[in-house]
Amino acid sequence: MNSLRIAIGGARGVIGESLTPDVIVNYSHAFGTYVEGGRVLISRDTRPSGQMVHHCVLAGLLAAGCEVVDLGVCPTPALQLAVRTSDAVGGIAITAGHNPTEWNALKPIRADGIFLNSAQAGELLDIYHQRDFRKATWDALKPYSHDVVAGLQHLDAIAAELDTDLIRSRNLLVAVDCVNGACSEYAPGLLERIGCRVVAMNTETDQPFPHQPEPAAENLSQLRALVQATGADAGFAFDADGDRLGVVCEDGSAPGEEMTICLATEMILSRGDPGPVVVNLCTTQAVEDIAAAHGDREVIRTGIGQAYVSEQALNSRACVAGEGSGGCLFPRINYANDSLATMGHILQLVAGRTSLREVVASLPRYAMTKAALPCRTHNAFSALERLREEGEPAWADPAQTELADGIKYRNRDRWVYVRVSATEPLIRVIAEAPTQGESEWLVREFLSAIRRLI
Amino acid sequence: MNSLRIAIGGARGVIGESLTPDVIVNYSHAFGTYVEGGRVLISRDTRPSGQMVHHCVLAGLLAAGCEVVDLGVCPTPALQLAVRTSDAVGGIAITAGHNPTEWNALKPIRADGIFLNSAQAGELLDIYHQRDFRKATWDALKPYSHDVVAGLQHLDAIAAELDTDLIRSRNLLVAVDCVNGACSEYAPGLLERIGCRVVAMNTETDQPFPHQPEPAAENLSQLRALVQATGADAGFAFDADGDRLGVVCEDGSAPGEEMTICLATEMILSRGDPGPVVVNLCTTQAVEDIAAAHGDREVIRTGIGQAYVSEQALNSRACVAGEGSGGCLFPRINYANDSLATMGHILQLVAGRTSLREVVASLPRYAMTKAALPCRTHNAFSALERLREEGEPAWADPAQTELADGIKYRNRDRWVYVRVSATEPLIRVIAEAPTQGESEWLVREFLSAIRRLI
Amino acid sequence: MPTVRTLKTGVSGIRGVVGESFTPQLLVGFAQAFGTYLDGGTVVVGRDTRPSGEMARNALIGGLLATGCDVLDLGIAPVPTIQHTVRRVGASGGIAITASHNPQEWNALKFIHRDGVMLRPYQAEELLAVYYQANYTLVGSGRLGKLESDPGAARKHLDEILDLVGPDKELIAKRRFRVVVDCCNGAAAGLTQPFLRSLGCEVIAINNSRDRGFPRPPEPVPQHLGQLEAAVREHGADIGFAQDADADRLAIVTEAGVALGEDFALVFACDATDPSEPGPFVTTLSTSRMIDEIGERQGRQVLRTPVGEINVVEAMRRHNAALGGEGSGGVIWPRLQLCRDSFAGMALILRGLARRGGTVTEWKDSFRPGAVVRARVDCSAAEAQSVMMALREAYSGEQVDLTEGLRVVWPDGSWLHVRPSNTEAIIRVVAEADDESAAQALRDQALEAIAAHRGR
Amino acid sequence: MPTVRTLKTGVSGIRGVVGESFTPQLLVGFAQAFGTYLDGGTVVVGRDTRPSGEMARNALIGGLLATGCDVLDLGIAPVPTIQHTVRRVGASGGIAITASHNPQEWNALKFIHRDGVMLRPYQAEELLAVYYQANYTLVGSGRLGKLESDPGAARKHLDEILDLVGPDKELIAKRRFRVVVDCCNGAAAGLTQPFLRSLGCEVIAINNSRDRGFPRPPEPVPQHLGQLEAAVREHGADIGFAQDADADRLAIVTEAGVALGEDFALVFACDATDPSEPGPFVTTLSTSRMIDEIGERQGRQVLRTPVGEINVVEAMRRHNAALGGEGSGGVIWPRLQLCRDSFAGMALILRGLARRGGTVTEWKDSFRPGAVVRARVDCSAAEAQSVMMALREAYSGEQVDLTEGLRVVWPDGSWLHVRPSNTEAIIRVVAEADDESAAQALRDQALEAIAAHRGR
Repeated sequence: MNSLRIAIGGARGVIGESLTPDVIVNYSHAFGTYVEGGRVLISRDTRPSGQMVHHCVLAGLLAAGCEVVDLGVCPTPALQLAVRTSDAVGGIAITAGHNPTEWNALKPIRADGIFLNSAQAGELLDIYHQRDFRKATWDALKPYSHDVVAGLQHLDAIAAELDTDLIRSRNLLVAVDCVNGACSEYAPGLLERIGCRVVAMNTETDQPFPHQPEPAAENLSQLRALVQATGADAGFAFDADGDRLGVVCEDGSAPGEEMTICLATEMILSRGDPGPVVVNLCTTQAVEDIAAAHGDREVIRTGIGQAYVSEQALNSRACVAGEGSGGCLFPRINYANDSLATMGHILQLVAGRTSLREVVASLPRYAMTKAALPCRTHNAFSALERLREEGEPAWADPAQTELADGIKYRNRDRWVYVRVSATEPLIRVIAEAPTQGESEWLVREFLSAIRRLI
Repeated sequence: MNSLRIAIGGARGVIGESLTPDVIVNYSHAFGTYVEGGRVLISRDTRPSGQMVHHCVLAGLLAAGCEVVDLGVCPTPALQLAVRTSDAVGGIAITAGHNPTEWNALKPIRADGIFLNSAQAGELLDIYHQRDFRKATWDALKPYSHDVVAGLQHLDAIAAELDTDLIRSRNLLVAVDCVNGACSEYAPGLLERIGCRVVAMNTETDQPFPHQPEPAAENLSQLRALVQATGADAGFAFDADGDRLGVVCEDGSAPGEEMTICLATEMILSRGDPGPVVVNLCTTQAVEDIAAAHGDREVIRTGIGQAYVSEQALNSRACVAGEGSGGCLFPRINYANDSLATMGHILQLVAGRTSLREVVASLPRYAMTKAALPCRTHNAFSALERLREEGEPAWADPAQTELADGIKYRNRDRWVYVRVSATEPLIRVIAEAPTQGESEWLVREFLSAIRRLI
Repeated sequence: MPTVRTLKTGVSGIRGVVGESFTPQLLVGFAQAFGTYLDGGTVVVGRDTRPSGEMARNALIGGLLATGCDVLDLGIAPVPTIQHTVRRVGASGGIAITASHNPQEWNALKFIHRDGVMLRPYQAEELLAVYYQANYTLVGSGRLGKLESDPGAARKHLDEILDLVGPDKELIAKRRFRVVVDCCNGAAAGLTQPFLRSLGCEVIAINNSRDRGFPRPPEPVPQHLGQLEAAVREHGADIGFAQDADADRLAIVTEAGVALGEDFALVFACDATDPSEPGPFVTTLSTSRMIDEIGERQGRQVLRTPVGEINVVEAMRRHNAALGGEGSGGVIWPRLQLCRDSFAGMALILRGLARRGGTVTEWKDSFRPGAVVRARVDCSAAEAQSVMMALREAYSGEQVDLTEGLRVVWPDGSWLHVRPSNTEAIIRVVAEADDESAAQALRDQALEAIAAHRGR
Repeated sequence: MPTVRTLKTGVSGIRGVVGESFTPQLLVGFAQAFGTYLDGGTVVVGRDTRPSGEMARNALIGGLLATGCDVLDLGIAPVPTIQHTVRRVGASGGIAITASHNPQEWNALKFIHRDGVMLRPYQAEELLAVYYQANYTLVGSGRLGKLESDPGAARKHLDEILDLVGPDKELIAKRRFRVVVDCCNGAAAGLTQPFLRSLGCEVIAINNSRDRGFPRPPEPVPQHLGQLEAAVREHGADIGFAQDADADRLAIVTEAGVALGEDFALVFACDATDPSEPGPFVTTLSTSRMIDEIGERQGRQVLRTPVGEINVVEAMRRHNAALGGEGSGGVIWPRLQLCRDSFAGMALILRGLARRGGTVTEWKDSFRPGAVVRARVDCSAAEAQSVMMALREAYSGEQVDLTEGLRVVWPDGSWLHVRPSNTEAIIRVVAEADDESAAQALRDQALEAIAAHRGR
């Protein structure tokens, strides 16, 4: 049972081991209870357990008296958009995102298309643990139907926000690696719609993931080879459910996940959209540099978790938002991390400049180092509290210290961030500095401080 | 979780592993729901987990609106007698009987003091699995109290049925091994009350079991040594909760568990009590020989499980009943396997004869062989069905074949019995014949037949 | 208030009230238990038209796939189709989601063995043991079962019936029967009309929708068939057929628009049995003596078993029966399959009617006159034991059969059967005699004996 | 209907309705989570006099023992006694089973850290994470926790208060105060009377039983204290004290039989603070300005925190406060312990009364005249945000404090505090001014501003 993670972000586990039919039925029955019946949209990514999970979710939702609309295999941001723009009371995305194929998860979505925040998730979990479920009588059961156009409507919404004439004028050749995931049909579809030529790999949704479905640099070798082989102007890698995006330049180089939000920010600020930029606490500080270069635009930092970024973007009327892991959201389209929208915006940016590599080269870059220390969850928070009590290190500017979610110390061109993983028994330490040596030193220092305190 | 056994006989598991506080609370809450509130008596044996389990049971019963009376550490037959003779609607015995110390279990008892039969246990298990529990509101919660005399009342009831003058006249010296279990106080107490001298070992209820708490021959070495060292007239070994009894003769010999029911039967039939003898399907056929010797008295065979024996004893107004494992019940006292009552009756038998060894020698004895074959429960029943379809072996008398619970073939002086274990993934094969070689041959034959059919 | 008491788990399947005890937790649990029990292979799943069927279907599919079983989903399908499909595709087993003749708020699961027969009691015990233990086999994501559907399953089932009727199809078609069928908006909706047309009948179908809910209580007993009676008269039909929600049971309305007693579906089917099909008839202790009349006429033995489809089926298998079934409208034609099948029943009865000529009323009147009456008495299982003991004493002077409860047969051929129900806390009383009042007298005498014993 | 919505789990503990959401499953889950979180050691458990306490106590003991924690069971005990015992015995933590001032049908758990203080929010988050994950540490049967009881725990707690009062006991005893105490049949029943006798008082105790149920709503606000007012008049007492169900809160009735406003327990306790005890006063933004008056007189700083015991406690610790507490009757005397303690409050107030002489009414009249009024407005958390934004604009011309919600102070010393509740979907409004009508005017102005914003 140790692989089961029942927490704020949903219920996640390994199929055949911890994410059992019982857990899935109970969790979705709890969600149906939480939304008090009403219409719920569901979708799934392409992993082989999707169908099994899907049927268990249906059973739980229907039993609670929900009307269920099934979007089938479709990107999570398309589901979130459909929930947001319909009268649905919520949604469940069946996807373990970038996790390996043996995992799956249920991610609960509220009526405005955003993931549940921690207070809402707490209510849902209370219902789940109390097992006090809404049970519709036979004559109150609702039907179940399919929606096969939500994915296309999502593409429409993206295309409507882009300058397709500009993009089309460049006749760009774009390589995509869809990892046989939920974007396999939609990524080529969007590219054609906005006037790009496409070379696509790994678009068989009934085949296994050809590599880990996380668009991190180390998983991009196939795409990099494809870009080089085809002479593509850009390459994009998707994760299994379409929230994160990885980027490859025309020379086959992969600038890393943190570059995705930098490119998105550069695009939106260049266009002059009003409102602040919202990123989480561990996203690269290059975002602040880009915002400064565009006339001291405001950057708001939030806690870790898509729900926090989305909610902050909504409340502060942000122009763009995202995370260093490759997920970006564009409030004019959606309040979800959206790899398809991100690809579209990056292509528009490239279309207005010389080339992707040149845009990347024009943006500031820092060295980031990440580490994780195993620590039982129930000790981890206390360790952080003791770390807080020790106060700022000498190099940090106390005025920039952030203690709301984890601990972040910062000064000018460097920062370190320590937090408890929400899903695994780990304390994570992340640092960024001008050089690799400096960021590694920061991580080492904090790892040893924490080891003392555990 | 594999050590959890939720089945007809109750909920049994290893502490720290499968018999968790959640399981215990749910099971007892289900029982409180099953009896629809009302007064419930509980007791426990001496294993170290008893207290933890006890509190969880209390929580579940109280939440269901039951009034709970706690008998504390006390023999299970004393609990059963108290339930039977009071207005309680049921009871829960917290004991894993003869299982090792790391196990514990909840054994549900119905209003007449007998364990639930399979239909009743099925209803209880449905409630447990559905988790649809009775929840008393704050003003409907009932109090919780203690009953410290139930164990003594049980001794009174036993003593009242015995010819204590006869026993006292022999001034017997009796050795007992209470395995630090629930009879530690009561076995010496009963012996004093009926006029025996006592030498007792392992009577510290706060100490661990000094050996496996099953009164089988292989666990009696301490007692045998004590009998020989003290020159006792008889030795008796108890299990943890006082339902089974092992016997040691004055020469230190242990005639085995099957002898206990033979001695009890000999005693009751000698006294001339009316009614049949009830034993289960795998108890020694010596019982039939003894019944025949007392004027062709009737012997009724039941399925395996104390509930079946008890219920049949009740319905057929038996004079004595029991199982080959050392548990005997005396309907004039109680419908529970009762080691203390058994000891009393055996001592009365000895008092009226020369010595225990001589009585044992006068009774018929057969050679029994037991074996178990690992087999997943859900395949085991089907294997038995195929075995049934193969029909009787040549040596068996078709008129004596029993197919109701398992398969039993018999003829004259030998039988073989095959059944699926109710609690473990095993098929059990038991045979009895005049010689060890013959009974072993029977077991071997059937083991190989089953292996073919699995 | 705990609602679990509306849950009935037992050897004949599980049954509960939707919104109370028929929960997705229960269903997904039993699906995993069944998948664990079968240890892989394909499981055929179908349901009747109850609204809760969709929820149950999803729970079962999810649970079965998780254990590594493949699922062949028939959607809405008659129970005999599901049973037929299990054998046809060589499945490991099947699950029918139907509470049969129970009201809408109930639903139930019936588990089918790989031989197409409902689980025998010992198999059901195995399944319950796995469920209670709740330690299921769950496979990794690479070995999960696959889901397929089979929209043609009912067609293949009905085609096999047509094949078995064979050349007699012509005989039936020649009569150009006009038939009204009441599908109760159940699983047979949309299937019975084309099936009977294939037999050359002119068919008027009422209550022939899958999504309108039951128009009448689904049990096809005479008092529920007023609409069908009227339609038969209105259309001047030769016969009316009524099916229940899952299409295993069948009832008959005469050309005069009169619903016949429950026993007649089986009686007619027996009477229509081809002499070329050897073997005895098998039915229950509670079924009409007309079966004996037919047996005598055809020179066949009649075997009687305790009530319950599985008991009839097992005896039919053991004795290679020609035909069998229950008086409640369940016709079992072993050349097709060993289960109650209203479609097989219709085919046999139409064949019989074609062969003998005349009307249904004339056919009915060809039997010795008689009447069957029934009653039920609330009584706990424990008390029922002592009631039955007392009754055995009360009737000890008569010719009694103690196979199940007590059956008494008098020299004039009238009989009485008293038995405790296996599933409810009631005692059932059935009596048959030459006329209604004589049958009522036998029944009332038994009821008085019961009341007298309980009054003490 | 799902009843789980009566369950409140959050950083201030868990609370639910008995028979609905306050289930043994919930309790045994949190007990295991707390035991897992603490990772061994002793846990002190006590409860108030609610009937559901016994069920909860057993669930907690069972769950804690299973995780290997030893349990020190205090049975029925005041919350401050439980907190005191945690520190005294060096326990890893404690759990108080009490819904404090909530009605009988509610009950709740309050989790206590090893330092005797309720879990801070980040600690409560840790505990919730363990509970939600439900992957508890369970030990084998040889390592299960041990259960002990400590019937003398309250005595040791109260003795320490008497020790701290020290020589002033003589001073108090000289006055031979006649005191009526209303224990609300709560956890203080049977304890307050001997405690006050040790201080030389003549004590009349009412509602002094542990098993009769609450005779009045347990919140000690003036409208609930009619019985105590009458008893004070009847017995000609010098003062009346009212406690709540778990004895953390205190209210006062004057010798004239008049219940004073909720703030007076803290006001008197501050006024009675010994000059030898250094440090500021700490209280909430919603507490009376009389604290500032005393601070000025004694030359002490007054620090104000957001509402909530834990906020006050944390500020007291950080600033080494002399005394602190909440206007709702919670007096925290840090020389004893950092928690609300009605016994400490009584001791301090009696010492103050003894030192200054005169009557309680005279003491009360020694403060600048004023009145506090309160109101609550139903409002969802989301809407509350925009309401607060609008109010900030509405009062932008005044001297405002935005620490929690909005606090406005006018030059004449009158003030207004508006804040969204942390636990309920309401906005709370408190105002204080020189007289009742002036305070009501401030309050009503705020209510109108809220209504005007929402009306748009």
